[in-house]
Amino acid sequence: MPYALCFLLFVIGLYCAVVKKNMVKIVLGILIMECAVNLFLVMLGYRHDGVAPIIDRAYYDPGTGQIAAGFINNSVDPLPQALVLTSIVIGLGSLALMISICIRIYEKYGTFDITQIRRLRG
Amino acid sequence: MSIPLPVFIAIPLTTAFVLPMFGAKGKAAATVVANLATLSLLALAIACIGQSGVYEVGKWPIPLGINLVLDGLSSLMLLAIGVVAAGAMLFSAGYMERYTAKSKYLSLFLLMVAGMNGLVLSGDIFNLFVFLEIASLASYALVGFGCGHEELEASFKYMVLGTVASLFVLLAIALVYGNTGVLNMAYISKAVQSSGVNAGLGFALGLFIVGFGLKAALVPFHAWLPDAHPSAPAPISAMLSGVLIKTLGVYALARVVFNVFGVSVEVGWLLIVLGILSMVAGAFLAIGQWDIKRLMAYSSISQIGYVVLGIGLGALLLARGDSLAWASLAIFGGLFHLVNHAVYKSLLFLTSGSVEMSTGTRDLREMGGLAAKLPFTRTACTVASASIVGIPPFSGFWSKLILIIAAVQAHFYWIAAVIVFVSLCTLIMYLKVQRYAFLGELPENLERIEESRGTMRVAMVSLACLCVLMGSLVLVPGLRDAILEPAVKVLTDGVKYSAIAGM
Amino acid sequence: MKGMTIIVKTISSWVKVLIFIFGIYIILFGHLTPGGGFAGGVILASSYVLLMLAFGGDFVQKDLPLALDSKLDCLGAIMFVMIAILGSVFSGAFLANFLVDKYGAPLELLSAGTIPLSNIAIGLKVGASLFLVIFSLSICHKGAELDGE
Amino acid sequence: MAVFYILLIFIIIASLIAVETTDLLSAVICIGAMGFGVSLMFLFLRAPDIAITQIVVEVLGLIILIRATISRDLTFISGDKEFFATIVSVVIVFMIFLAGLKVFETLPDFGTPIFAEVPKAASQTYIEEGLARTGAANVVSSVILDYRAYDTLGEATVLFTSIIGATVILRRTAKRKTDTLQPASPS
Repeated sequence: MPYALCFLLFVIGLYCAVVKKNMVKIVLGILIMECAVNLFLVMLGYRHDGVAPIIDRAYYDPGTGQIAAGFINNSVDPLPQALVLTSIVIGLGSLALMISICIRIYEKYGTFDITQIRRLRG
Repeated sequence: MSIPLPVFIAIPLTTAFVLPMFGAKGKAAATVVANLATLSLLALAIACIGQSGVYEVGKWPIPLGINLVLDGLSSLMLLAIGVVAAGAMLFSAGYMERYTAKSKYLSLFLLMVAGMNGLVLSGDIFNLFVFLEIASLASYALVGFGCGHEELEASFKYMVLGTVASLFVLLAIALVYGNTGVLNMAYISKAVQSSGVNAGLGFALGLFIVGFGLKAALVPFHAWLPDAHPSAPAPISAMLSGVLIKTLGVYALARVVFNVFGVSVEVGWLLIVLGILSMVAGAFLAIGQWDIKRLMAYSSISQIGYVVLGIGLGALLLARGDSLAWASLAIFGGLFHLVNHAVYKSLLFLTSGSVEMSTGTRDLREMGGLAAKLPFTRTACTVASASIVGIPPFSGFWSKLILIIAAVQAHFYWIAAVIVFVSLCTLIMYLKVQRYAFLGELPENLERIEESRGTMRVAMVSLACLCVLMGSLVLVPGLRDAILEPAVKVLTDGVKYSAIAGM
Repeated sequence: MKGMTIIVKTISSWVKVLIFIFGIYIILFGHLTPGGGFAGGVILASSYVLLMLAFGGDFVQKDLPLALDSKLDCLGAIMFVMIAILGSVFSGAFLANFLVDKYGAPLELLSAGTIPLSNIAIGLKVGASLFLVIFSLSICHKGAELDGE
Repeated sequence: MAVFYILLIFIIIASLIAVETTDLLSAVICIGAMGFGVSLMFLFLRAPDIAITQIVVEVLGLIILIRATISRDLTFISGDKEFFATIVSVVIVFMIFLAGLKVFETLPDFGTPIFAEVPKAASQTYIEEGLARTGAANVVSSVILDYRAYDTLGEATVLFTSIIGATVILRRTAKRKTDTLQPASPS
């Protein structure tokens, strides 16, 4: 069920990116889609009553170098978190580039409305 | 294996990171360094022919770490990228003098090359996504490099569709991870074989096809290409049409469909339908164009259709369990057409850049009689046109012939008919280019134009020579066995790819 | 871009130092606690963004010129690639952690081989590049010449 | 569990307002609210690394977005594209949603991660051996900077690419005017 809500968020973003005619709205739609995918990836790794994948002194015995079983059996999945970290950065990069293009288009055309920006025929 | 594979990424990345520091004063030095980088990549790609191997990054065994896989298909793509990148980079040395911020241009160019090289070598599905994003972001910025009205608009359109495609791919990767718990492609392949393609994986496969189809500009998803490719500077158009849509689209699609999920009849038919739609629609739309680069961009859609058609036909035959020989012939035709198209379409875009630089216009109606003024450009353009149309003995003839033979042998006579028909349309559109640009009356305002010279001429002439020689890839058995056959074998072997994962 | 009132300026010049130190902390302890090079780099960038909003662009230009910023950006990226290449020189594989077990014990600040070094490189790169883009966006409408050629 | 539903519904409402409001600045602020909701969600999902990153990225992203929308006179733009195109798009999007709903039955239930079911999963190895093999107590850190450092190299490159791209797009003069030796045709 949480997955379905997350997918709903993705679809809302897709709707916004496809239907809206304001350039900033399109960018916002893409941002929503990105957030939905990131959320979905992290949710895949969640474990009920899990612990964060960070070993602190409570779980680590410096003498033997052993990690407590309470950590090994309860930690959430670290791999999707690493992927999401990468994908957040990619999202920020593409946001910066997209907004730069938007601002330059606004300078040239004086509008954010893509229906009025029609020099090229599709 | 003699060559450490990360070199293909490390060389362009290091060069790209250093280049912006050169600034305005070191422009000449930056150009030389960038050309050296692409030439060394080409040399390395040639050295990799016939080799295969797996490289584990950071000494972590898979599936803990990421591996780089060099097989026949990867080395074929590396070779295509190397050739086109070297040619386009040589051409940009002269052509890009018209623009400012040249060192940043060179840096972006190399980043795009690094992204494509990383993509074809990657053995990990998320890593493939990361490199796909590098190449895509660099290409968005390069399409808008001129900062004019059309450039920015095309860039925005391209960027929105491209980002949506990337997010589809990312969602598909998440679904695959959720179903199998691994990210390495060989391990995914193994898991898919044991569990079968369930609803989740099927949906992921659909998302992959839509995402990579958007990047390859197959016909229902082609809206961005006719704007983006003409708007970019000519060497970038050559890169985009020549290799980018093939690497990001066709290569990734083929890898996922054949090697990870395994072929099925439905996917085979889907690819055939997409391919034929692209071929026909692209050809019809191209004939009506008067902008020379726009015409070539539509023709790219049509030509990418041939490649996808060949690969789809192969997938269909493989999935049905028909004769392996005909399946591999169809795939052979598709891949050979891919390489051919990389060479002659990039040459065509370079010649269009040369024409545009000399005449200052891209409209065919304002040109005419350029054959006397631009002899080198004219010769190169004629060679490339003859190749793309498929006049024997030029290379395009052989790849189309192979596709037709494969279609006939598989008893799809209508497909063979469509291929011949689209070839005729191609003939019409390139006759139109020859007639209006190079023959006829020279308009008065073009009396004083000059031929491009220096590195631009070298780039065009060397690519034209290569275009003539391309036929030997299929006619000389030694070359065929070294370059194309291993690539075909990678695809026909299908999910045997998972052997990389060990037992 | 003009600056804000004297109160804002005074407070933000103090807060800026705190944010900057916090960013460095996040970067250096990235291998032990939540955070890391990327988050820390963004925090470093935001400290300069705060300065820019409070004092105006010209003031920040003196403190951190765009040319230097863009060089820092390249430098961070080159550092990371160098760490990767050194891995293949010393340990035989691209991006190998060639310093692991060479110093420090687990859970100490000086430990984990190349991971803290990579964190520093990424932090430098991210901080410089994000500040660069925000600054470029903010001076764009004034018709100012960017760091082109 | 309840907290996840509350947060998800909050996020969805915020995104719906952002999509449908006619004022660009409010839309951007709603996106900010959504981002902070997502960040809280990450925190409850036991992912503090990502929560920190998301929150700082959200702040910078908001600054960038507000830079784009503020002091633009034309912020009130409402309405969609042509009616027919809108209906077609909505139907397609809705069908994708319905198709997607079936898909989630194939995933393991929420709260039971896939790596617990797969034998010898990479994630289990990271948790057990990450500290000993890489020396980093933060397992996520050991994954992104050691096991999968190649991804991070790519990620840094993506950022570098987009920043170079943004400065290229934002530069004042793009084309030189000196070398136009041909008579420009009236276009």
